[in-house]
Amino acid sequence: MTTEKLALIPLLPLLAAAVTSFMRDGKRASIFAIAALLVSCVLSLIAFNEAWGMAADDKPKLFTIPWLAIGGTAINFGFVLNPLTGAMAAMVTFVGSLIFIYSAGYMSHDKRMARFFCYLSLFAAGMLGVVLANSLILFFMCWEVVGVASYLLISFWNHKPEAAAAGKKAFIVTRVGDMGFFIGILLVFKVTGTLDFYTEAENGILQQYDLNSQMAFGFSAATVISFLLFVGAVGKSGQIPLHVWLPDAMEGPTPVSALIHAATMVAAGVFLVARTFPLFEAGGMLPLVAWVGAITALVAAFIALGQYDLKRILAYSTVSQLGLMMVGIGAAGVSVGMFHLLTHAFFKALLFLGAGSIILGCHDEQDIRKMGGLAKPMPLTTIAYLCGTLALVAFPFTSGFFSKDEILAGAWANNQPVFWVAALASLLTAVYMTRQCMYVFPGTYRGEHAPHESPKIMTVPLLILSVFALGLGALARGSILELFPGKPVTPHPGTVVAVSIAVALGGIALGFLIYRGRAIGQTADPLALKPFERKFWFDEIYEATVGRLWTLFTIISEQLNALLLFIRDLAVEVASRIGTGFAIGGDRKLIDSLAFDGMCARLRFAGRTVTRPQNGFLPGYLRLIALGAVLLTALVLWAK
Amino acid sequence: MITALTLAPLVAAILILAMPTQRARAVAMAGALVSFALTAWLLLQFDGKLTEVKVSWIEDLGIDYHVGLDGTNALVLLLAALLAPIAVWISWGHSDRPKTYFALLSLQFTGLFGTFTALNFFHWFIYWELALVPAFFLIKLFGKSEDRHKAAINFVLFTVLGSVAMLLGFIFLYQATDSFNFIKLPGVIEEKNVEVSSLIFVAILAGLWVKVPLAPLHIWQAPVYAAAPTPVVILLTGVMSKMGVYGLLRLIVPIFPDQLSQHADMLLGFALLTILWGAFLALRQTDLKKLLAFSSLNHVAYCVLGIGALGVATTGLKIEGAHELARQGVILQMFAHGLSAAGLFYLVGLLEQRAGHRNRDGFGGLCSVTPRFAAMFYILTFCSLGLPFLAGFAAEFLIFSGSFAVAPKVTAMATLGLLATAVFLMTMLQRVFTGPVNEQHQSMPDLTRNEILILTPILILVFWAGIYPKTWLAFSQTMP
Amino acid sequence: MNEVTAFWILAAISVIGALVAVRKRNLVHGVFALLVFFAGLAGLFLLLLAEFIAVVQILVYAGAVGILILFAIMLTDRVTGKDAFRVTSRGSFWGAIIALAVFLVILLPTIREIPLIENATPKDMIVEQSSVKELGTKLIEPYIVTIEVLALLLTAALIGAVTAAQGGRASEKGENTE
Amino acid sequence: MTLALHHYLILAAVLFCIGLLGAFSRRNAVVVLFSVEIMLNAANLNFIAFWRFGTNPELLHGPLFTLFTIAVAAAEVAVGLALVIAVYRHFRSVDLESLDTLKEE
Repeated sequence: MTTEKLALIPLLPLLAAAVTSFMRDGKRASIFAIAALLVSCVLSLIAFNEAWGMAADDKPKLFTIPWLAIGGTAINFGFVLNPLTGAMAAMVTFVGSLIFIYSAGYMSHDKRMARFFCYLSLFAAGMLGVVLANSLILFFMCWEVVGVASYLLISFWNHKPEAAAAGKKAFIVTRVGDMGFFIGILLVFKVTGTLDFYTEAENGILQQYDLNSQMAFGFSAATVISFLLFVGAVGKSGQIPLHVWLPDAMEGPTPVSALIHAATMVAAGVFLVARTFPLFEAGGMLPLVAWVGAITALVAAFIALGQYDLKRILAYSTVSQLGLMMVGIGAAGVSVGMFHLLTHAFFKALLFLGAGSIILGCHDEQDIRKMGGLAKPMPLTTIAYLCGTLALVAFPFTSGFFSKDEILAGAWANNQPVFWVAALASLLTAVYMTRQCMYVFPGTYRGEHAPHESPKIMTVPLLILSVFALGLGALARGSILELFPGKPVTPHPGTVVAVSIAVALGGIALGFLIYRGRAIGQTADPLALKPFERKFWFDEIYEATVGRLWTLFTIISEQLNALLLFIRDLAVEVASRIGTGFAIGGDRKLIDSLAFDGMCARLRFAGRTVTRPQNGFLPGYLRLIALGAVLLTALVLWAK
Repeated sequence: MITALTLAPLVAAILILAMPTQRARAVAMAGALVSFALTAWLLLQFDGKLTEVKVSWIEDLGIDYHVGLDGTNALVLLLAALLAPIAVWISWGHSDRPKTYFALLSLQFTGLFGTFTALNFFHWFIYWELALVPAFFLIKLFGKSEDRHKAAINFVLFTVLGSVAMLLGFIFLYQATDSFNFIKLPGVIEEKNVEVSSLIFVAILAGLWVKVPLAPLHIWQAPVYAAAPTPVVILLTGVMSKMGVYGLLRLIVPIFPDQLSQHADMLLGFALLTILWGAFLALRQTDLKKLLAFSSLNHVAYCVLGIGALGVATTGLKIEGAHELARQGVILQMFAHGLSAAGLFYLVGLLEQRAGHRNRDGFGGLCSVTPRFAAMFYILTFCSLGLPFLAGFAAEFLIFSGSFAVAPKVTAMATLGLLATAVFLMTMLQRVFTGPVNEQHQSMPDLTRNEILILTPILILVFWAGIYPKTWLAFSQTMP
Repeated sequence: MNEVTAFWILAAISVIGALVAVRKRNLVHGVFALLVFFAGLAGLFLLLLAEFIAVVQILVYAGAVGILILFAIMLTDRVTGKDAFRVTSRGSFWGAIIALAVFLVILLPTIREIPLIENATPKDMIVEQSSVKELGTKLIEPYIVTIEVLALLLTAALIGAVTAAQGGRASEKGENTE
Repeated sequence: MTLALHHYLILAAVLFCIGLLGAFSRRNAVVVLFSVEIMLNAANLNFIAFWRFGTNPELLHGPLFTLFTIAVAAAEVAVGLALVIAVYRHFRSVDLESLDTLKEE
């Protein structure tokens, strides 16, 4: 496969987005969008296959498109194919295709379905652009497109004020991170003079090794750059403290949550760290990455314990898992983090789609307290959901188990405190997932309308994903760990394996023990403690600090503006006072009444006098002529 | 050719006064189209070199009639020539004193074209003021709101005060150099080793400062934008606010390089102040036109940021030609902002026309009532907040990359402006287009075919300049 | 009878003639007084040894102009002017004052110059030099163009006069026929 | 007593002012016309007197100018009277006080 064809992978969905934006018929639009994504999926798989053949340190395949050339500086677009991008593209298109198909069923009753697929395709194009970009600027541009598409999709049901607010919040919070990213790009550009990741001449960003010798803001350039890029990653991947948008983003249609807020976009932040790993390594930012990830994992897991909204639990779970990926990259290297990213994409997409199926089956009910006993009416969904749950809680020999195991092993080897935090987060994961399942599946139905199973177009993707959720880890483990940069720890210490299995099983057991035999939904939930339920008051804290500060700024600027207006009015007032002074003292008194008005009156009088002779009376004219002559002569005589 | 395109609207204005009333708009349109066609023709042949026409005029004073087209003005001229017919088109149904209206509009086109093409201060200044006078009358006579008189007076007072300062500055400069020629002045100053006083620089800067406008002389802007009729706002924000930036590029940068580098910090500081101030002002503003006016303030200030960066030395940088990046970014930003702001003001004008008000919080849910309108509005808003693949991003990226290379701290703080822009524009979208549908506007009509046609060229250019800005940057390159 | 006596007599005739011509209510009487004034003036010219001018004065003024004016009076107004309530125009008092002022203004320099011009004596060789022949030669030699122009002017004036006098009639006819 | 120039000049001034008085104070256009003639004649008298008492009598300037004046005066009288007649036809009057259409009402 030539690298030029690589460009087709993101361009096909883009084309679909462009075409579907003019379509009205939802069904046709969906078919078009799905077809486009399937083709690019096939292309991605071919590319992936090719990339699989490369060794980890092979030169990547490049395809560069000059975008701008100004003053001797070239700013290029470009695509790159190496194992990392290949695998990521394959995952995005594959999961994406399944979710597209699922959405065709999920959204079939929405009259704006065509628009939905337009946005989805736009998102896919942007995401694939992010994945394949060989230039930081293209990466960022696509990253922003992804952000817009996410915004549009979250607020897709924009008649709901919550959805609109959530979309705005997502956009703005990620934009905070993006600003860091943007400054990072500017700094990279300043320091290296290029924006390409790799170039044929081997002077791309990731191929320069003297970044540490450069200084910026008093630190080494690599440190500052990687920190700024990490800010972008934190925003996009919902790491603390910028995670607040992700749970709210669940206001969007469920396929959106699955595609964007579980499998792909939120992983883009992790992917960014993975792509620019050499910078992080050079800048010594990996411990920070690991710690941020670990804290995120723990805090989000705690919050997930206290939630009742089916999708919100999954959302916090996603935040938590993203934190674990960061731990993986920060503590154990790219391969480990990416491995978890890939497996997580499958099982979290599965969970979300399952949740979507449940929500649809329960007539748009999202509160787990009003569910229950769904195992019987929705068998396929239940099976798929349980598969996803097992993978998420890292039940031994599911895909989640393998990837999480690697993370824990890496953390154990490099950063033991992080290891214990991550382990605790894993335990909590098992607990909240068990809690959720206990609420949803056994027992009796607590809702009003009888639940029903979803149509095949939705369940088939679920089952396909289930297979991957269970099996992918075992299948891909060896090759992924080998191909991606960064060597995992082998063999795993016994402690790690023991802890890993213990937290998974122990968590499940704990959850089972707590919730078994309880009148679920009627009595208070023992784990939904106030801080968890209220999400550790993050939103409130932001409102009280950043929000206040922001309002303060606006008020200050408004007041300053008012002050300026006041100064202007004052100046005008003073000027007019001075003017009035002059007008009264000088103008009216001196000039008007004495000179101007007086003169005018006199002139008018004289005019009247003078016009009196102009009466058509000819002798009068003659007399005046004579008078004039007399005066002239008198003048002449006098002058002599 | 350049003269013809400048004077075509003037001829149209005279013809309008001579012809029957019902022909007025057609004549105005013809004038604008002729200018546009000539501009397009000129630009097609444009090769980056200075194309000039120079005729001796008042020889004793060294004043020539000197017009020209080069990398600095090609794109703004195109912008003006593009928005002129659009402005006429938008006012096609104008029925209040059409003769006066269209004549003034045409007169203003001449002022704008003249300002962008003149290369001799003498007649440049005439055009500069000519652009102002019709705007004043258009606002005063045809504005909608109550405070249009006050706004118009404010507008004129501020800009005239600035112009007077600039005029004085140029007269002093002339005394030192005996030249009014923009192209030759830098050479003359160097050759004669003229000690240009900072006062001259500040005086000329002041005139441009008001026009841009930069804080704290921006207070005339929002009331004027709010009061002026839509086509006039489009010209004001699309083209007239670019006159100041263009002036900076044409006068300050080449003629006063030393002073610029001396005062670059000051300029950067004020640009930053304006960016943040404008953004934060827009946050609490509920009058949509004023909101967009503050957003304009913020966007045009990015241009000034880039210009300030031109004053900082670039020694020892890895980016080759950081100045060039900033300079071309500034020009592209003028183009991009001209397009997006014109489009947005047009849409807000339509909204006001349909709803009878323009209070941000008085709408809601328009997405489902008027989907096409919403789509257009969203795209232009996205362009305005600098989303990639739309014109705004390409320009802002160039400016930021150029200015970050030389002034990283200020630029980094300026990105806060980008963030604030996102916040207020998103809030605007949220309040106007999403949420439950406001009962009053349940049956608001969507865009008509004609309105879509007006917006189409703007949208195409917004995308074109965002995806493939090379085409447009070719016009802003300077060849020796 | 010496010159001085003749001068005073002629001066008195002229002044009285002029005054009567100007002040007389009856226009015909006025015209006759005017003729007297012209004659007196001719006498003065004679006294100044300008015989030819005196003759022309009699011929043109007393003869032609006087008759012309008589005709004009006949053609226009009542000869006696009795219908007019008053013959003087409005503000004739001011007219008289201004006339007096003009008189003083003219008189003033004359009186001032009197010591200078008192001794200017007329030269006697003037008699032969003011002969008609001499006059004719002087008239033709340097002023031939002026003569021609004057002739043209006279012709034009004649035609103009005829046209003006007739044009009125034509328009009157036009009015009548309508 | 001998006759000097100033006698003639004063006489001419008196005559001129009589003419002026007539022109200023009479209502009848014809009278105004012959007042003008009186003034012209007064001027002629001056010409002749200056010639007679002047320095270069051989140049005959005085009589020549007088001749011209007489000729022009004759033409003027002719035209003037024609105008008087025309005015009379139009206004049915030669009263100058009623001929005030020049006045702007």
